[in-house]
Amino acid sequence: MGELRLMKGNEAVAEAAIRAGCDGYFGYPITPQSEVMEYLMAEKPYDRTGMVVLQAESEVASINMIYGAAGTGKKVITSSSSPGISLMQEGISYMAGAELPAVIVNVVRGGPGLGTIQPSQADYFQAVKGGGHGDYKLIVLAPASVQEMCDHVKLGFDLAFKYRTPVMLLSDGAVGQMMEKVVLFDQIPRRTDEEVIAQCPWAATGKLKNRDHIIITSLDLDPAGQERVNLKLQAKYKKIEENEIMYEEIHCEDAEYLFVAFGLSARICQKATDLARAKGIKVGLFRPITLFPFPVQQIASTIKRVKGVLVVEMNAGQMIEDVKLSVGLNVKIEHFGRFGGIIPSPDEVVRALEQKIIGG
Amino acid sequence: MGELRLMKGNEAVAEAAIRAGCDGYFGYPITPQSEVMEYLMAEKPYDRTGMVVLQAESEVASINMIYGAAGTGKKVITSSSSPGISLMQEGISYMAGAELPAVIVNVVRGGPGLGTIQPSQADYFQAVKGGGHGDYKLIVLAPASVQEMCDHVKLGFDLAFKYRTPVMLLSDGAVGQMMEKVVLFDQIPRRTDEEVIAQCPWAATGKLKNRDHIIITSLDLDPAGQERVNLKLQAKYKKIEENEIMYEEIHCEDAEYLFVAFGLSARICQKATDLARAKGIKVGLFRPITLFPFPVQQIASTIKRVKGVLVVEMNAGQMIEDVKLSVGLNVKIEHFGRFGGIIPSPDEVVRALEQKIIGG
Amino acid sequence: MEELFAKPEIRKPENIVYKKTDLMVDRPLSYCPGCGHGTVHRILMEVIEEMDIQGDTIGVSPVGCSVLAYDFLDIDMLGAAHGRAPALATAIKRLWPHRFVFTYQGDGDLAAIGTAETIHACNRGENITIIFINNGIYGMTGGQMAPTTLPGMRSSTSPYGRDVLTMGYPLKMTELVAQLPGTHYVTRQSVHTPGNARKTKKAIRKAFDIQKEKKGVGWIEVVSNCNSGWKMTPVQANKWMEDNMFPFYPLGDIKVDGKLIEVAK
Amino acid sequence: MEELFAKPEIRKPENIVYKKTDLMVDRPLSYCPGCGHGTVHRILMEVIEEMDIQGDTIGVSPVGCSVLAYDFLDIDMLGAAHGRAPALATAIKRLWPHRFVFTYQGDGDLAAIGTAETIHACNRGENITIIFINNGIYGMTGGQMAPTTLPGMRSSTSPYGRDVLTMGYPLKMTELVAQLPGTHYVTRQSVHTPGNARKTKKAIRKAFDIQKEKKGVGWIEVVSNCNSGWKMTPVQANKWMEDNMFPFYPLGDIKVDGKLIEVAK
Amino acid sequence: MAKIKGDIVINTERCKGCEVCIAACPFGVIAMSKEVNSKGYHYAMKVNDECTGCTNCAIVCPDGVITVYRAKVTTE
Amino acid sequence: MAKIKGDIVINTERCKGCEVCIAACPFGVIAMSKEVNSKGYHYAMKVNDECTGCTNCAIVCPDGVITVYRAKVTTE
Amino acid sequence: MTEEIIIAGFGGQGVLSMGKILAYSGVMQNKEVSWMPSYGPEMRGGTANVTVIVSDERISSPILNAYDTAILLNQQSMDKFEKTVKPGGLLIYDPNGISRHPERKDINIYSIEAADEAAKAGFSKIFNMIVLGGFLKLKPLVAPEFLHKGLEKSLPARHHNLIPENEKAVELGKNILKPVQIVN
Amino acid sequence: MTEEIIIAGFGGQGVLSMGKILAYSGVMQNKEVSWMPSYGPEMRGGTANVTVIVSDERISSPILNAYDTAILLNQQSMDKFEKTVKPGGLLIYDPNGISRHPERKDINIYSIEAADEAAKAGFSKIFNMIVLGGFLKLKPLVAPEFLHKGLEKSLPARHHNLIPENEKAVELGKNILKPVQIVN
Ligand SMILES: Cc1ncc(C[n+]2csc(CCOP(=O)(O)OP(=O)(O)O)c2C)c(N)n1
Ligand SMILES: Cc1ncc(C[n+]2csc(CCOP(=O)(O)OP(=O)(O)O)c2C)c(N)n1
Ligand code: SF4
Ligand code: SF4
Ligand code: SF4
Ligand code: SF4
Ligand code: SF4
Ligand code: SF4
Ligand SMILES: [Mg+2]
Ligand SMILES: [Mg+2]
Repeated sequence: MGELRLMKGNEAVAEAAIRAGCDGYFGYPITPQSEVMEYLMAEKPYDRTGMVVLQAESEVASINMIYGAAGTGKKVITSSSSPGISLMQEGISYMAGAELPAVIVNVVRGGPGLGTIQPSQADYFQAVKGGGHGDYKLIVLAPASVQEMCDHVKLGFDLAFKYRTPVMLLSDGAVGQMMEKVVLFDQIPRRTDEEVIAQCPWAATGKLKNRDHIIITSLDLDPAGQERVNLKLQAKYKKIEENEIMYEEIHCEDAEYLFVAFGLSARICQKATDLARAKGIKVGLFRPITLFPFPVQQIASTIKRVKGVLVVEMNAGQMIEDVKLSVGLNVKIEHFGRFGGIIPSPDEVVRALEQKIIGG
Repeated sequence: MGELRLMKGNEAVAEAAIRAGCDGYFGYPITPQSEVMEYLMAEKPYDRTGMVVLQAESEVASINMIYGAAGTGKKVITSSSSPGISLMQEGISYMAGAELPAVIVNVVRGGPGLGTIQPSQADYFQAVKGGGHGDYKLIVLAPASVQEMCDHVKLGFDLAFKYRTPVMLLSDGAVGQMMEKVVLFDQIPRRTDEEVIAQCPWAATGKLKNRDHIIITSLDLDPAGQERVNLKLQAKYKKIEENEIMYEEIHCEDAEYLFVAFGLSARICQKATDLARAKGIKVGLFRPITLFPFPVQQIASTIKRVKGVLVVEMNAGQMIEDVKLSVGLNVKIEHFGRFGGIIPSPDEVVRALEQKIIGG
Repeated sequence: MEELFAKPEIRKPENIVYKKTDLMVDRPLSYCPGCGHGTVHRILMEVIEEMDIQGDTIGVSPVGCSVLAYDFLDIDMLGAAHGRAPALATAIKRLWPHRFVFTYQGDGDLAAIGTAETIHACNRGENITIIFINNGIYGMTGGQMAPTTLPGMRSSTSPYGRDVLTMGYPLKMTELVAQLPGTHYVTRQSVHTPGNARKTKKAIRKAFDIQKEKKGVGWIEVVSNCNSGWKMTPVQANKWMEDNMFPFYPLGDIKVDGKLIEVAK
Repeated sequence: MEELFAKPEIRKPENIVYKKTDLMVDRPLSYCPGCGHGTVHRILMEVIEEMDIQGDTIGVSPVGCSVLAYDFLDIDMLGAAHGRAPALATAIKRLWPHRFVFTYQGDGDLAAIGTAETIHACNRGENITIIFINNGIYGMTGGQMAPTTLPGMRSSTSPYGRDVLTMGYPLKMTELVAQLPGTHYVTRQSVHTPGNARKTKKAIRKAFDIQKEKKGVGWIEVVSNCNSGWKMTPVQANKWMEDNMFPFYPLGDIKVDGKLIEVAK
Repeated sequence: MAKIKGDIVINTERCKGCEVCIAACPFGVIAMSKEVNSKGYHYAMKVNDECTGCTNCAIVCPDGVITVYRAKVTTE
Repeated sequence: MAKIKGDIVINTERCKGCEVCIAACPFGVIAMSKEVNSKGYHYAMKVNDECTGCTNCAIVCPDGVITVYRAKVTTE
Repeated sequence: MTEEIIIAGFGGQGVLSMGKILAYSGVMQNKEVSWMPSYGPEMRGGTANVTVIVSDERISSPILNAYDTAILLNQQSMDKFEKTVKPGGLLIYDPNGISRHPERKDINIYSIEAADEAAKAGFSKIFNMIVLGGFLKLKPLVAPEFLHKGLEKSLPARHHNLIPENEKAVELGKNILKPVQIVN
Repeated sequence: MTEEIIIAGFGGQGVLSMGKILAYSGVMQNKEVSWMPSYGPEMRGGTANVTVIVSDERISSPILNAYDTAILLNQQSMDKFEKTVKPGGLLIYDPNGISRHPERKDINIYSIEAADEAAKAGFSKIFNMIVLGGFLKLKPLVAPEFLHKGLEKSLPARHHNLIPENEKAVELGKNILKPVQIVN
């Protein structure tokens, strides 16, 4: 078993990046995720593994540094929080278009605008439907614990390189700021330049004698060519939907009612499940871990067995659309949300279940 | 009747802005919409009405100029195309949060990334679900003709000020570049500073003796306060959904099949409707004009009468989600899309209807 | 809390020679003890009071510790997105040419993320006042390195000191914008002593005055402390500032009446 | 197309003294006739050929007319988002310190939307080469005003000439970045005559050479024509450039070996 | 003989105890209290009669909590 | 007597007729054709024997379509 | 009445403005019109085309895949658009620079040697007006007085002195149009 | 075993690090823990609180609305969190600066004069350890050797010389804790 630590979620992201053999972090401070870069700077990852850490002049610069580095096959990561992630949307769209692998961490805070620094899940749409322009998808992971903050960084890199696509960790201020026990995976060695060149033949690493020069771009002025690019992307997304769905079911076997929630909300719903069951209400929890690909079939088959579904999110109702698109409108599906930085408490979630689903 | 002109869609936007009594345009060149600013600069609107036109250093600057001007109650507009609109997402989220009125025109081109400069509708999600962070909505108008490019600017300003919200015109490169006849509305006088002060008591125009100082912000560090802001926004969106839905139905009375399409796609589907009817296929066209608020009920009641629905979009399937969310999964709803700058032709739309809906 | 040295014979309304201006909203400032932001706020409001332009002024606050400036300054204000205050001010001034428009920005806001907006507003010669609080750090977010952080200086993202080879050099935005034809008055001041605070007030007054003349940007950098970020007491911080910041960011006018002041490099 | 003045006795492989370098991809350039972009491309590739670093070079092209540079230069390249090439180059160079990394950018790209990335890459002293094609206009998008457009100059967004009072002053980015400690070599050149083209080649060579020494940014501004945007023939455009651009953007070295060259203002 | 005399009033509840005023006073008029106010700060207080009403302390006080009085008083 | 003589070869299909080379040649060696190439451009061509192979034309040609030869030739 | 036209050729041949004149003239005659160009950098030295629709009714799609008339002015355009002419429709082309002549058997084909005529006149700018003349001979969509107005609208004021020249070119075009194949 | 604790007071009282020591010690003892702070600028001079959960099982919600124990160190915290103690649960508070003492009748209440003791010791930094001692007396979640390890982990190395002082403060806390109301 790996090393055991008590860490903040943000710190776990940073430590996991080092251990995943990440080549570079580029970011800009913003609450509630500044600990990612602070931890890295304190850890001197350049001495530990050769990893480069640079504080950029803005989130726009950060994401374009990530774009540049990823285009050369390097394993790179950035993190920010909601307003900063909005500034990255052009760059993210470029990366999707140029098919570049990278991990982007959004430690979501309450919006819109400058909002508040408290936790929120209101960036679901932005992450899942594409906040940038054009038809693209990110793989979106929703860590619900410090352990997952760590593990999803590694998983994120694996998926990013497997599919040549940016991967987003959609976390929130609470998961970023809280400390939990985490079992760290062992250091994965950083690839040498030669390994990068060998493993990423698509990357712009300097022209090799035996191949054409490589061009990393998201431009194809010819619409027929651009349509081909898009068809290729769509085919890739289909493959991801077929292969990479992750979810968790808790107490679903005998459930008459169902919570659907991701990330921090799922943790709260888990407690609410306990509280409700203590009251005799048979409720289960379905937690999508991948938000894209969304567990469409899985959620549908579980929902088929229950009388009603409460989707709990720290937003005004976003993932609920994907739940409904999975199962149609003939099931009772309601939303319970708190927002703007407010975290719902387990007992109010139970109350909402009683009022909106069981009683309603 | 107003003045008759033959104009490009982009020029119509510019001329309509002047005539709507707009106070300022702030923008940055990008194909296929640069004619908006070029037309304005050539027209010397400062001499015509006192309207200020400024070429900003970037789209980030443009949207923040719009934010500043709108915060003082002025009537302002910006325009860009997909990558530029992505750069504006932080600013747009701020404007939604601070409840500022303005018109933002997206003359969409093929994405993702730098993509191509040809027309596309792939920014539907970004416009309708919120490309920026946080729970907010824009009013989204989808002009399908040069006449509507003109009219929606005026309508956009009216709605923006009625609800204190940014309004987006989701157009595309074809509607922006094509010339059609347009009947221009008469010049609406620009408001004097005194009128602005009187009509926009919420705006930061300089502190009046008889009122508190005004603060334009999207920040509330207290999450309870931020939640109140959000609840207020959600209530506003509900009102908009109740009052502002616009759509058009063509040949729907006796239709057995239905096209659902917006903007340019709707024009193409209209031709496809003619072609299909010439072949004896009874098909109608439902065209949402407001994408938010989406005509949920209206589309549901029309779809109830048909055997199958083809949603035609110049993207990989975006509005189709809102169509499905309106009517559920028990109706046959398929998508036909071309993308990356390719415009579907009327006859391939008919073929798709035959294959995916009638035959399928 | 009985007062031992009160002088009731002097303590009469007619003898008041200094009193916090009424243009400061009567609420406690959100700043740390000893933070220069508060001093600059008050001085700024004194200028606006003296010019009698409370109703004619529109201010733009940044994202940074002074994000809440609008809560304290009793004038109409807008909170900008991080770094974009000069863009807001540009549009506002152009649409309200008879208003006095200023931005109030930190060094992270103005010299990092807002570099382009700052340079271009200055280059266009917008008729606005820019007040730039340089405390060499990101105060608000917990003391990260700013573009202005001194070489070797510690911060939460340069915990072993700023290494100029990997983290870059401190950026002298004030000297840069002074090069641009669009700036008319450019100065660097501080507020940690009475004399300096009085000079800063004159500088702000001058910058507001030139708005009437439409000659371009008036720019006041205030080198200030961030005792929380620097992890010092306020008094230590002011001393450290004199010893370390001023040699690198020398105080004084840099451009007056559109002309660069000749100084040794 | 029979040739009248062919000299078969001279026209032999061993007598070739100039030939387009093989490092240019063999396809027609997408530029307008007479556009300086093509000349700079070729010169750049000659330098890379001479240094024998084709396999060790990673280039970053911008959004602008030279967006397709990667189609013509036979080296590995990345197309940046508009204005962000220096950010890409920063990350690439830091992760591949032994590669030669350059950006190739237009004036709209580098001096408008990319201002912050440009200033900060220069300020950090990234060990990269920046090639900056200043044609005083946005060529790609159809001739809009650029930050570098001259006072009074017409463009599609300044159809009555650039009015500095409302549209701002032309921005001398090269002089600005020369002020920053992170730049080591800063020069302004042109390629419209053989002599100038040869000087530009030397300058590019020098900028690449200093990458080996890790001393900071090497910066070559090339004042160039945009005959389409300026609505002139190429020959007229070159003349106009000499008469109008050069007085405002004087050619020559501005900073050498990290030291500013003394010149009259 | 007429002499310029000054006095200051400190809003001790708003004082944050930063001590900046102390350094600014040419006559050592100000020192810190032992007690704390309701926010937990030791606050500034007048500790002698030497105030001339020069306003130095007030102009540097970041929280603007000092009011200064000055008058000619006839002594002797 | 040995004299330096030059020659140029122009890839006329790739020439865009910009005339920049004409201005660069010290010996008036180049002029424009009456005909157009398949792209519709009049192209550069050699119109006399004065070429010294100085490479001026080639180095300024934006499209890099000129190849230059130079040799010592013995005359008389 | 609805007439759906594609005009295609090299950039610089005046393809877009030919379409514009048709469109303006249509507006003058109180018809519905749409003018949809190809745009962007691919026009720089490359090809250019424009779809013009003139109709008595509201125009549905401004983008079409079948046309009543195709006016094709270089080989690339011929290759791309010959097949898009509706059966029984019209194709007009300038044989100058055409290596593969049209092969359709089910459409009316006319040729017009406009490039030669324009070169003869020493004024290449009237090339497109000659072609337009040829088209108007067959489809008199635009009455002469509206053509004049259309020219006024579409030419910048400083070129209004050239209007008579342009009108003459239209007349010339009408005269030099040659039938190649008539199917109806 | 699951213990759900809220610790709340002024910023600067060491609330967060008290929680951290608990959490670290829990980890040492192989328990599941979560430590969820309030964060951000509202902590600057304002209030601070942290939720600590120590459990034998996987922890569900790190954010709670009812606690086994509330440790409340100023009036604002008392006002906010007194009501969140589970019936039969525990409330510990420092009466210094408290104007309204706890009023619940269904919970166990203890007071601890930690501020006074810390002032007496002339070392305000041990305030939080005194409070921690009081808590540990009632709920010995942490064995002494693990407390030591927890201190080692949570204090930066340069402060390790202060560990003995801290441990003494914990002992002091155990001694000065006073019952106010015992319900079970
Ligand atoms: C887009 C964006 N990025 C980052 C932040 C986080 N942020 C808030 S304030 C700040 C820096 C403040 O530093 P400075 O401008 O120097 O002001 P100070 O607090 O020192 O007065 C940052 C990075 C943000 N709010 N928005
Ligand atoms: C975010 C964004 N904004 C705007 C554009 C449109 N755009 C493309 S190139 C360009 C300007 C190019 O001008 P310059 O950099 O001077 O290069 P040139 O074409 O003159 O060589 C612009 C504004 C874009 N592609 N992306
Ligand atoms: S953190 Fe620094 S800048 Fe912010 S209020 Fe405190 S001392 Fe002032
Ligand atoms: S538009 Fe200007 S810069 Fe672009 S290729 Fe043509 S001449 Fe060159
Ligand atoms: S007014 Fe002057 S003399 Fe009086 S206390 Fe203040 S600083 Fe000292
Ligand atoms: S300067 Fe002001 S806040 Fe600071 S100690 Fe003195 S009176 Fe108090
Ligand atoms: S090589 Fe020199 S002499 Fe020969 S044609 Fe070229 S420029 Fe003229
Ligand atoms: S410079 Fe080159 S492209 Fe231009 S005319 Fe001469 S040979 Fe042709
Ligand atoms: Mg700062
Ligand atoms: Mg340019």
